[in-house]
Amino acid sequence: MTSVSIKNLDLNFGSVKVLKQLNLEIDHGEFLVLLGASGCGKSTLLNCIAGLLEVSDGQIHINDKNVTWEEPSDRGIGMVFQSYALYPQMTVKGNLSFGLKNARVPKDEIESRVARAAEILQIEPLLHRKPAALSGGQRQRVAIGRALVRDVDVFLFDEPLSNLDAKLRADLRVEIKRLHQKLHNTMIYVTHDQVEAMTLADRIAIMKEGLIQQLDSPAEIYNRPVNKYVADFIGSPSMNFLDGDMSTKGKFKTGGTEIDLGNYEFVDGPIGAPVWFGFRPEHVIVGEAATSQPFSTKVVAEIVEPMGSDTLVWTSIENQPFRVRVDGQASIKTGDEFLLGFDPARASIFDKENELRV
Amino acid sequence: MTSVSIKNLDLNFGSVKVLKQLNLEIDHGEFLVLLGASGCGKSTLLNCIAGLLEVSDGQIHINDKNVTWEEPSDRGIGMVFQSYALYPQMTVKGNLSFGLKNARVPKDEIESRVARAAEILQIEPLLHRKPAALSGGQRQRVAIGRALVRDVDVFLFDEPLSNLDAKLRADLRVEIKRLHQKLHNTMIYVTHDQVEAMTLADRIAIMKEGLIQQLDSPAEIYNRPVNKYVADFIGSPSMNFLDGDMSTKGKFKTGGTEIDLGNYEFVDGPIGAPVWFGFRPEHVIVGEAATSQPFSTKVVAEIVEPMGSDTLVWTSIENQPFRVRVDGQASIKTGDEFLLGFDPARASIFDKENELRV
Amino acid sequence: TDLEVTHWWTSGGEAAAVAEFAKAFNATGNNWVDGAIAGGGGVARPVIISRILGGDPMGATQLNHGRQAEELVEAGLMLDLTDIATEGGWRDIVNPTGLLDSCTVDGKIYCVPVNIHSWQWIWLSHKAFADAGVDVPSNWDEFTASADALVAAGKTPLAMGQQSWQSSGAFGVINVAIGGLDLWTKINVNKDAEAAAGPEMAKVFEAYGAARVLSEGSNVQDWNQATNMVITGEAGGQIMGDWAQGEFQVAGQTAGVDYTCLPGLGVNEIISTGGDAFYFPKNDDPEVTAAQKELAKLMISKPVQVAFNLKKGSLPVRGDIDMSTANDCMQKGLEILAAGNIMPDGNQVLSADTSGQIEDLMVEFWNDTSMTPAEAQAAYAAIIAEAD
Amino acid sequence: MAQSTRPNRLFRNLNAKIAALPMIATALVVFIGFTVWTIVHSFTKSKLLPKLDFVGFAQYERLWGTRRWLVSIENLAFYGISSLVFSLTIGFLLACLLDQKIRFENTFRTIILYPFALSFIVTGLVWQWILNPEFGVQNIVRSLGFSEFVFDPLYNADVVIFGILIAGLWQGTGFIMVIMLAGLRGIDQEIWKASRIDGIPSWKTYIFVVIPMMRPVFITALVLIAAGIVKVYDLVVAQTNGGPGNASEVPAKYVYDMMFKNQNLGQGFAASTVMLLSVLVILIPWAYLEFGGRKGDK
Amino acid sequence: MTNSSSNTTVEMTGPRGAKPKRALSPRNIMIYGVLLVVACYYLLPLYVMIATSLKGMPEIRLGNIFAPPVDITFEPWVKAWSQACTGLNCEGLSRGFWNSVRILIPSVAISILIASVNGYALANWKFKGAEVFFTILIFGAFIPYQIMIYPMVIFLRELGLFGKLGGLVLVHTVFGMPILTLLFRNYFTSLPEELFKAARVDGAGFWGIYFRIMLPMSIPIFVVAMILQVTGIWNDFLFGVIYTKPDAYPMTVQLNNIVNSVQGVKEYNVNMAATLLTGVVPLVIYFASGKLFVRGIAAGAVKG
Ligand SMILES: Nc1ncnc2c1ncn2[C@@H]1O[C@H](COP(=O)(O)OP(=O)(O)OP(=O)(O)O)[C@@H](O)[C@H]1O
Ligand SMILES: Nc1ncnc2c1ncn2[C@@H]1O[C@H](COP(=O)(O)OP(=O)(O)OP(=O)(O)O)[C@@H](O)[C@H]1O
Ligand SMILES: [Mg+2]
Ligand SMILES: [Mg+2]
Repeated sequence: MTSVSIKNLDLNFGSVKVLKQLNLEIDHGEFLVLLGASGCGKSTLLNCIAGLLEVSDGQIHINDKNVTWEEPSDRGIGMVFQSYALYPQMTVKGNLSFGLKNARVPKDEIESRVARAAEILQIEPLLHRKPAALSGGQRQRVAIGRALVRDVDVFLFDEPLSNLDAKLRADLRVEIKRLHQKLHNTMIYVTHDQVEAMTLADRIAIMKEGLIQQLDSPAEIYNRPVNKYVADFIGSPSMNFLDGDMSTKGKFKTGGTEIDLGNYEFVDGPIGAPVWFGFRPEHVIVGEAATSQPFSTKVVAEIVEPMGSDTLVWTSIENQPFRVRVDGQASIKTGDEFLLGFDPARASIFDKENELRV
Repeated sequence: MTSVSIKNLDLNFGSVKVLKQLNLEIDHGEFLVLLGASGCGKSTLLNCIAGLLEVSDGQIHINDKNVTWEEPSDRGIGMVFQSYALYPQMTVKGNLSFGLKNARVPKDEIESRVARAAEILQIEPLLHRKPAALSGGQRQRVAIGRALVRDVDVFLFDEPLSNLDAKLRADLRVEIKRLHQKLHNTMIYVTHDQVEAMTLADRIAIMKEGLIQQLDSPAEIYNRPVNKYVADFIGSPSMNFLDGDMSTKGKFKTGGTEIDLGNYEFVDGPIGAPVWFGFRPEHVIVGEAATSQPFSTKVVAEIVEPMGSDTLVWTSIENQPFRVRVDGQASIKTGDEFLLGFDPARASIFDKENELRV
Repeated sequence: TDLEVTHWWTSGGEAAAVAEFAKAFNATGNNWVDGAIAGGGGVARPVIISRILGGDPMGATQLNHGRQAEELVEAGLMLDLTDIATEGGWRDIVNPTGLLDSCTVDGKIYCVPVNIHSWQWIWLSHKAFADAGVDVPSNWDEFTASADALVAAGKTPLAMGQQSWQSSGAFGVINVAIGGLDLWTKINVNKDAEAAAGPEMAKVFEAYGAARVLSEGSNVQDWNQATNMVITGEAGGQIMGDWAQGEFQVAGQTAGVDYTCLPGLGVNEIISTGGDAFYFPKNDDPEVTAAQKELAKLMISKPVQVAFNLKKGSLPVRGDIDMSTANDCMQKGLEILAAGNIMPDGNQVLSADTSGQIEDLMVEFWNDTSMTPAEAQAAYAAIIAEAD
Repeated sequence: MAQSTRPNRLFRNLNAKIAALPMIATALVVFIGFTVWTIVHSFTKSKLLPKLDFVGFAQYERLWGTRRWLVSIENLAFYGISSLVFSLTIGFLLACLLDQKIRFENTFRTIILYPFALSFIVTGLVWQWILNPEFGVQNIVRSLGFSEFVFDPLYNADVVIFGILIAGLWQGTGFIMVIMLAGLRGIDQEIWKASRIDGIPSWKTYIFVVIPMMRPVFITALVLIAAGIVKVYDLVVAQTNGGPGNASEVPAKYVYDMMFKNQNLGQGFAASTVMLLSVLVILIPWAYLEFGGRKGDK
Repeated sequence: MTNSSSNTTVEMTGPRGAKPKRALSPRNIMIYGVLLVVACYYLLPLYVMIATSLKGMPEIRLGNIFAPPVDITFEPWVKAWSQACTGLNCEGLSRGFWNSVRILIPSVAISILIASVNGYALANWKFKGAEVFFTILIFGAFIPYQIMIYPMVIFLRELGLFGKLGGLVLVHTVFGMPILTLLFRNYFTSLPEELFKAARVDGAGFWGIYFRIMLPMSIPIFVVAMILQVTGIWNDFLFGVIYTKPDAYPMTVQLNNIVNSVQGVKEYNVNMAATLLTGVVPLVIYFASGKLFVRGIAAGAVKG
């Protein structure tokens, strides 16, 4: 039994096709994050699920009920917006209870639900303030509360944290995670912040131009991206790509360098074609320890970017830029020559033609 | 000989004091980053240096010349803005040469300077386009070029990258670094992105409410923050703080836990007062290796946030939240009990009263 | 020389009359630049005055003679015409002499009276009365008596435009006709508020109130539209000054055949000697001044007086000319004038301010049927008490 | 330390100051100077020409003892309040209608806005014509068989002000509607989404959420209407010229007539000073709300 | 396998795609119904003007004003344009039209130029006291003109501009200044301040920035200001009648003269033709610029 199921969804704005035959199944209690570049259709998809946009074709089922033509308020969903969208002239309590009053929920019931939500979100002291008198984080909590009081099964979040500063974002992220652990309802969460996606999601759907590129657990997406787009999109600093080919079976060759792909897990076995060899900067090992890796080479540090906890070293392999993340305490300086090594098993290799993982 | 020197600078907007008796000396060829929370006065300081704001009191010297009352164009500075601030109706070339034309530089001279800047920034093919037809990164480069052609000694950057997406930001950051290495002129760079600050700066000035909190090299600021504000501000995830006291000389005590501060480098020797014990999540060591650390203890993972390259584990010591950054491949799961350890020498301890480093 | 002349004579008959001035002036080799301002004196006067004050005066301008220009003269903004007046012997030819007095300030003459207009007329439509099957009345009482028949025939007994000066003018006419000249003089010249509040005046207000009832259904704005109602037989009659004559003439109607005019409402045959006068604002240009004087002389000259007044329907300002071509009504007027049954015009005795206040009161009374004659009288007396 | 001297304050931004001279002159000479001049002369008994022989508050006493002035004030109050209420409601309702993602929005908006391009003179004339009982609406309805039908607002002292109101609204609501529409478009779309998810019918959203959010827009509209109302003159002149009787007189016309027709400048100045006071009564609270309330916000 | 489930076939029963909509839903009927009624109300006067102006007087006297013209005649138009009389002048509106044009062009140009420079100085070169003057100016926008008519007469006399074109231009510039300055100030304030700063760093001065940077970026607001001024000045009656003389009367004054110069009966058809002729310039401007104006108003008038 699925919580939300989207079948062959099409959405056009006039002649612009924003979503194209999109299918998606979300389980009960799952935390799904929609991740993708700006304009790829994340908000559009969310609005379709909420019923705020009329789909062009396809169906949407929530709790196994076809809700394609239902009103948003009848779909059993709650939604939290990027701009909070609180009703500015009402107190926090008014904001929380407005929808319930409108649905003619009895008064005591409203009171108790608001009280419960306020408790969960720890906004009891704020109930009689107006939104203007709240901080960003508090507003965000009220916005969540508004979804909470409606006792819905599915929560939709559209970049709920992107208006907040970094520190608050990190705190609220953890709160949302806690909330999910407490409530166990389905959450669909749109963001373009990778850290949010990685830390919150049970599964991540990476979207590009209205299509889902990969739908998988964060670890899988990080470790085994299905195509170059996903590989490049996920991870910061982003993955290094070396341009070369695999004409020699089981070996990657770029310029004069050859990397043995002995223990690389091919999807369908090795192919003999030009490929991208992708490797994450943080999986590279430097210094003496590098020698023990299946592959190692000597390089020159071109730029060293100390970032406190880590240091990013820009170097190059066969004249192709290659970044390496090393410990913040490492003592590599610009111009230094040093040894780097890695295990090709942790690489991601993509066919140069269709950019799919091989 | 200093490049820019600011003496007892005051700046008020009406009754609001934004900068308060600020002093700052910047050496020739130095790359200084101003870092601080939003609204702390970074842009204001930059505008004062540029002459775009009239100072309320104090002096500004550039190249040992008192320029406090000079026009912006006579100060020998170039400025790059967050929104690029390109003249939309002029071509790239027009943008680059506008300032020179105003200064009545001869035509050939303009041509050659524009050509040189365009070459350095690799925007030759764009010279006849208008800004609207450029991508964000290209616009940023033109904005830098506008400062470049003016052949000035001091470059001022006001959050030049914050309108760009993460990937482009990383690329341009490196380019700015390269540019500085090539030109060797003084750069004052405002940002509130820590990574930018850490990677670019020779020295960082951390500002708070119009005052400079600490002015030091990135490593120093990261490792030896002078007060709790700086410690908390720098580093992501931010530093853990344990609330306790040092009534027993040389020992930090919180709840039932005691940490021996044997090799901690005190500023003025240990004090016997309530303190904050600060420790960076990324300096904590977990698993077997923890036992070899001067301090170790057993904790339970409360929340695990996998972020791909790393994983952040939320736990607590004596009921105070404590975050630990571990490797992305680490297998700690929510609820797991695990061993953590660290070297108190890498801690930062702050007096609870004045929040200064002890 | 170009001479711009402002005036507010824009209706058919008026424009034809002005054309006579222009023709005569152009014939002297000068050029009459017409500056007509539509909408009546109320609209035109502010424009005229602000131009004189603004230092960009016209060459000559119409103003009702009387007190309207007093202050302008006192401020030295008007050309002194005494020399040509003496030369032309105006004092001897102008009849009645009161007209020239109105142009005189401190013994100097500042304006040329061009015509005499009298308010004291009622114009009756033969067609309307024929339609109603009653005889054309010969005085105010008969007129009111025949009102019912007119109403029954779907006519409006008394046509009245909505502009305040019309109702106020009608009041003056009824005042003299019902209350007599003595009462009028007491109130308007001597500003006797007691008389204004007295029982004799109450009768006048009663009559005025009765006239109000007769005008129900008259929904026009301008006086000449009201006149037109009489011309077409839609209305029985109209109380209006002799300038209405021009409209009948333009419409090709003949006095005594198509319409009848009764001076003094047929009760008290007297006419007021108000009228129009031309003033000549001071000017630096001697050529212009010469032209101004030329025009002044021209305006009072015999042929121009005849031509102008015949078109305008007004009486000439000099008694020494032959007006035998004038029609019935005008002849009546000339006779009364010759007999000396004259009175000054309201504009000559009341300040613009007081006239304005009376106009406001009268037009309000006329349109607000809830205001009783007694109330109106009380307000009237209050204005007279304050008058200067 | 080389201390360069601080330049004279007056000459800093000299160009800007020179460029602002027309504004400074206008503000000082016209808006302050003229107003003060007028107020001073309102205490004199100036007739045709301004003279400085003071009579204290005599002009004001007469003013408030004059029926025509009282009627003018009454008319202005009635016209003002009605046109405020109707402009705001009609403007808002029309804006809401146009906000419903309808087809031909541009056409409808243009139709509603175009009268704003016409002068009050034109507006007054055309409505005078339409409301003319002999040819206009009354005639039409009568010719349909209702021979007793009466609709002659311009000739009935009791309702003439409605006749003017109809014309005034016709001319001005379009503009208010455009402002309202801009205000509606300025409302965060997510508010609408939130209320749809809460299941709130749109009329309720308009009343409880949108209108309170549009407060600044309403205030702007209110001030614009109010400023226009105080100045209303041309419309009355063209449509009724104050008639029938004095039934549709307005203060601006009183001022004008007093100054030029009655040649009693002092009286006119006193009346205009009262008008100015009434404007201030409207403006100062607005200025306070608009600027005083949230200082430094902009 | 780009799309993780593109090749799954899904069974689909029940509602799918967009919810079917009836074009004639009660809601639509109501909305469009109301709008049509409203549109009729707003269009009616225009229709009446046009219809009446095309009728002959007999037809007007007999028919009703809403009836379409049977015998279309352009006589009234011709008359209104070139024959209608005021006093001895029988040139119709044509003279007023050219006067209006002559008044319009310098007034619009000068008032906009001055107001835009003011707005620019206020927005970008804040100096001490500027706000005070600006506040006075804005208050001035609400002062009834009547208060200022008389002193203005004296003022113009002292300047020697009374009755001259220059005087009228001055009057329009002065009285248009508050609202235009506000408009420009708001617009210039909304432009990124950094552009201005960049230009200063580049060494451009007050006028340099105005002409080289601001002006080219402000075409939209100039258009809006122009529309406002053209219609405002074109429609002006009060200043036109007081501060000019008959041979320089603008069209509105001429219109008033024609309409009020009743000769016998009111010639409604001529009046309507004259009215339309007078309204045609602003109307054309509105219809042509429609959206732009609305957008400009939104930018200038509605903030927050
Ligand atoms: N109302 C609309 N009319 C036309 N096109 C639209 C509309 N709304 C969105 N689009 C287009 O649809 C595409 C997807 O928009 P959407 O808002 O879903 O992107 P997103 O992934 O949420 O981006 P972001 O991360 O910036 O919020 C975009 O290209 C956008 O331009
Ligand atoms: N023109 C102004 N008038 C009044 N206060 C101002 C003005 N400009 C800035 N401030 C105030 O001065 C303080 C410092 O502003 P500043 O722009 O320098 O901050 P900042 O450090 O650059 O912030 P950010 O990171 O958001 O750019 C803020 O509190 C701001 O509100
Ligand atoms: Mg989005
Ligand atoms: Mg800033």
